[in-house]
Amino acid sequence: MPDPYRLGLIRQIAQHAHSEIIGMQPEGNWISRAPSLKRKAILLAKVQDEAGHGLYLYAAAETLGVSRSDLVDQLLTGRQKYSSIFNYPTLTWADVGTIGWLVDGAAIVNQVPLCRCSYGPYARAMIRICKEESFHQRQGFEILHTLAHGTPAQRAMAQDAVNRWWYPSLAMFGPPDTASTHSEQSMTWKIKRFSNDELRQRFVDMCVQQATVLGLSLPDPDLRWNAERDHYDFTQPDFHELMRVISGDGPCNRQRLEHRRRAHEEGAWVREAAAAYAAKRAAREPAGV
Amino acid sequence: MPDPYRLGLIRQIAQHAHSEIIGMQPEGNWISRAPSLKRKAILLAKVQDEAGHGLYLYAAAETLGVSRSDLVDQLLTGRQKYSSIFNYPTLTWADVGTIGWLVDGAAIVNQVPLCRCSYGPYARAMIRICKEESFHQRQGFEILHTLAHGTPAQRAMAQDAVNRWWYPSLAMFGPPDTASTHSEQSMTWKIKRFSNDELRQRFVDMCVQQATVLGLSLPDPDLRWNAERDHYDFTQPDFHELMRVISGDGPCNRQRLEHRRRAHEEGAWVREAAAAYAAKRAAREPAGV
Amino acid sequence: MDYVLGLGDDALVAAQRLAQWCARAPELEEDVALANIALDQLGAARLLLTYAGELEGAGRDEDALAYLRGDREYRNCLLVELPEPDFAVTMAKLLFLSAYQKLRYEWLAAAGDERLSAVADKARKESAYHLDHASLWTVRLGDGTPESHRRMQDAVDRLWPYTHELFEGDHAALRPQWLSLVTAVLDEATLTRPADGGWAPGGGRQGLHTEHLSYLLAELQVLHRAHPGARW
Amino acid sequence: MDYVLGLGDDALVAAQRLAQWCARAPELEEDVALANIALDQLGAARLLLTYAGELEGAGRDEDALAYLRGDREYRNCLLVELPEPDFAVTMAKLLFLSAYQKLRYEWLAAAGDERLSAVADKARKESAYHLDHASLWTVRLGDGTPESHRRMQDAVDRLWPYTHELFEGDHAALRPQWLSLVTAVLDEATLTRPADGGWAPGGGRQGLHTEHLSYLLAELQVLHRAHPGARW
Repeated sequence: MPDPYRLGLIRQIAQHAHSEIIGMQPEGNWISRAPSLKRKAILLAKVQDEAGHGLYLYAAAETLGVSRSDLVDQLLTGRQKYSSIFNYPTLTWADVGTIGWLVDGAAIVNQVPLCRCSYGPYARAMIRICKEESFHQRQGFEILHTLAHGTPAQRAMAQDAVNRWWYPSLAMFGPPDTASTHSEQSMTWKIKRFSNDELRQRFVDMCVQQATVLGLSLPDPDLRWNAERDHYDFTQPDFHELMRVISGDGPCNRQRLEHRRRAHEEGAWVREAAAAYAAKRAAREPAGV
Repeated sequence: MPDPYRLGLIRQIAQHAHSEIIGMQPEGNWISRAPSLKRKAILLAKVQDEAGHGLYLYAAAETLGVSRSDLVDQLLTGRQKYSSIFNYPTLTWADVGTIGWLVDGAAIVNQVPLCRCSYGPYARAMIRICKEESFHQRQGFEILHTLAHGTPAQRAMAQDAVNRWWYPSLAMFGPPDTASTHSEQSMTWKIKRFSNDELRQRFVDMCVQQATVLGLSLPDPDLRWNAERDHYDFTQPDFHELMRVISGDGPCNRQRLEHRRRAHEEGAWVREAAAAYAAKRAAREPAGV
Repeated sequence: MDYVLGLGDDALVAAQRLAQWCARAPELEEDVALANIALDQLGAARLLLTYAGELEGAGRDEDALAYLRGDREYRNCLLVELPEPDFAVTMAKLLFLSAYQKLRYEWLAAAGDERLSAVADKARKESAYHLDHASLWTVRLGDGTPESHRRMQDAVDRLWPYTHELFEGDHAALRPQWLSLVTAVLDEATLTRPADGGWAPGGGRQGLHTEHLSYLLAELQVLHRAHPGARW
Repeated sequence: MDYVLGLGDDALVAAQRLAQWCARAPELEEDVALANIALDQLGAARLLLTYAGELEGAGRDEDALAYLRGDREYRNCLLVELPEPDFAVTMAKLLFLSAYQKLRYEWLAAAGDERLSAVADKARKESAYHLDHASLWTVRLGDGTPESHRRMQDAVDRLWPYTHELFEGDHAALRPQWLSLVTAVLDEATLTRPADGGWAPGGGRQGLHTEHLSYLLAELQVLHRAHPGARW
């Protein structure tokens, strides 16, 4: 395996794993306040799935010769990134539904092609993850649907959340093709199979129809069907904002990393105890038994 | 001043000071949740007054040749006590009103005679404190009166709180005269002027009339006017419970002391910084200026 | 009804506290494990509260019971509502609680009420797993480093008084079995079992809680209560 | 109205955070002082919210505005809602806030609106006292021990980005004065003033807050909301 290919893969898989881990925070923010016990259980299970995805993906990266603790270290020191979408705050319960619908929706559009990517362990992890994510996306849609058909306050909450998350979701497909640095190489290696703009268009086309079912509008006055292109025309997200968020200046970058660092530091004594206990056990048992 | 008299006074003043400090917690528990901004302001001012009372009383004790830090140390290590009443939890907003009415009411009955006690600095502190406490008592009464005349849920909340605080308030006057260890000596020294049972009776007589105004009942089926004694007959509190709480096994003893210890420990770096800064200042300034 | 409510509230409050570890556990595997246990507790809570509502017959469903009662109406034991300042406290709570729940559910699974015994039959298997998990960590922490030993012993000492409430009244007969489950784990963990006979706080089953519960419920209920009558 | 609401919400949220120190300050004198400052902030908040309600003309009084708006309707700056993990953060927040409030209130006291200028005239004197108090502690901590210096610098660095929001739009002209007030204190405290030009979070005035505010409001509002329409 050529080194640049291996390193490109590690970078991509690690970034994906980190995104799952950091992504636990914005949704986790609503577990304690979920408005019904059923929704609480569904949300808790979803956030648990994200931790599980993180685990598979770190394991997939390890098959390429890096250790999980190195990758975690790269996350905590800011040397590796995670998806910028998680640097926005979840302000209301409707954000949980919207993340499910739009953010998981965008993730699926991004990730489905990866299920056929050239590196087996990553492709297999992605198959499992995509299955679960489409389940999460349906749940998010259902939350929003309930809100959109609920009281006026619930409906307003849903529309507000969609307004806030729409452009950040579009930005999840990355910079426009004309400006993407890694894309071309990744496509040659087949760890990426479609361009950012192709995937973004696919996502927009999908969302417009679903928004109609929800009875919610998308906050883009220029969104309209273009029969010639056989696609919806739409306003591009603010890529300067995207760059600002990627470079560390989104609303929650500091909060998310600090939260993760604190959890890591506060857990150090527990991990040390587990290691010390394991070492004692190993020393007590006769070798080879 | 004879040493036993001095030590008795220090014990009594310190215990009173500690009670003010620990007493900030049960009421402080409701500042963040007070149901109107006006009530929030009144409650915050009340708890602030308690801190102020603590300060005067520590200062009065210092005139007898002990240091505040020694007294605080005796509180934190459990060698000196505080009023056991603060080892009960404040479960609802009505508890705030009830503490004002019954607990502050009992404190006033206990303390008014001390305004004429034989040691000047203590008597003067008590005059000021009693004035503020009777203000607090009126505010507590007013909270309860509003609740008792409010919605059914508010009324139930008020009655529930009175039911829970009545006997602990009666216990504030200490063990019955037949069993009190310090009382006789203290009365001889005139740092105490009436017996526990005399004060308890005075309190009961006062409360029965006020409860009628509130429209709330006192949880004692045997409470009735005794024309012969010219007093109300009433059921004594459970003095075994009182002894258990005094000895450390009330519902909140551990919580209250731990809270105080934690505040003290977490503030250590701040106090050290203030001392270090003062020392630097002193060193920088020419002597005698 | 109070009996079923007590069990259901134990599970609900325990789930709420356990879920607070989500995205802040000491390691990723533990995020998964604690979420799993919280989900089990939440699942049991939902079945029990639903059944309690049916027994009451006043039309209250699981959400009406979870979201629209104040702390004075909750019937959980004090143990589950205590704050969890560190992982050792969480594990000591889970050890004590799951050993108790296992015994209670085993007993109920064999008892007369058909509806309860179906819930209990599922829940006792989950409790056994929770007990295994808590035991594993109690041993690791107790017999790990000096710091972890100190923290674990401190957690056990702090929480021990609250275990008496679990065996109030009818359930006193279960305590010897509970002691033998728990003592075996503490022994293996090189921890000292606290002496009995001291402080034994209670009141939770009568709705007399610590000052902590109303804060926990404020957070749990805030959104539901802000939208009276809404569906979610 | 949003303008008055912003000032009022700043004061209310600041009061709520400051009151959390009650019974846990580093020394007894500081319990008294912080309660005093919280009371001043609360007093100003009440006057401002009452006036905002009158300007709106929809019959909302101070309590309707304080207790029945969600975080998306609050107009406070982000600075005041940030958690206060230690006393240094509290003092840095108070330093930045009180210097800003002093300038805002001075300006308003001299401006056209008679009603606002009466409130501002009282509040500016209080702000001057708050600023003195925060300055004193900033200097003590900055020039105290190595630990207190580290904590104070860390607090200043952390909070600095949030100070840009205070001078959005119309108020940009006040920043130079604010910088000179604050810089003098930081200098005396041997602290380094962070560079401008970096991250400048905002949105509070438009109701786009941090994730912290909804928790703070949940606690502030829980009792009031649990009893709709009740009088207290």
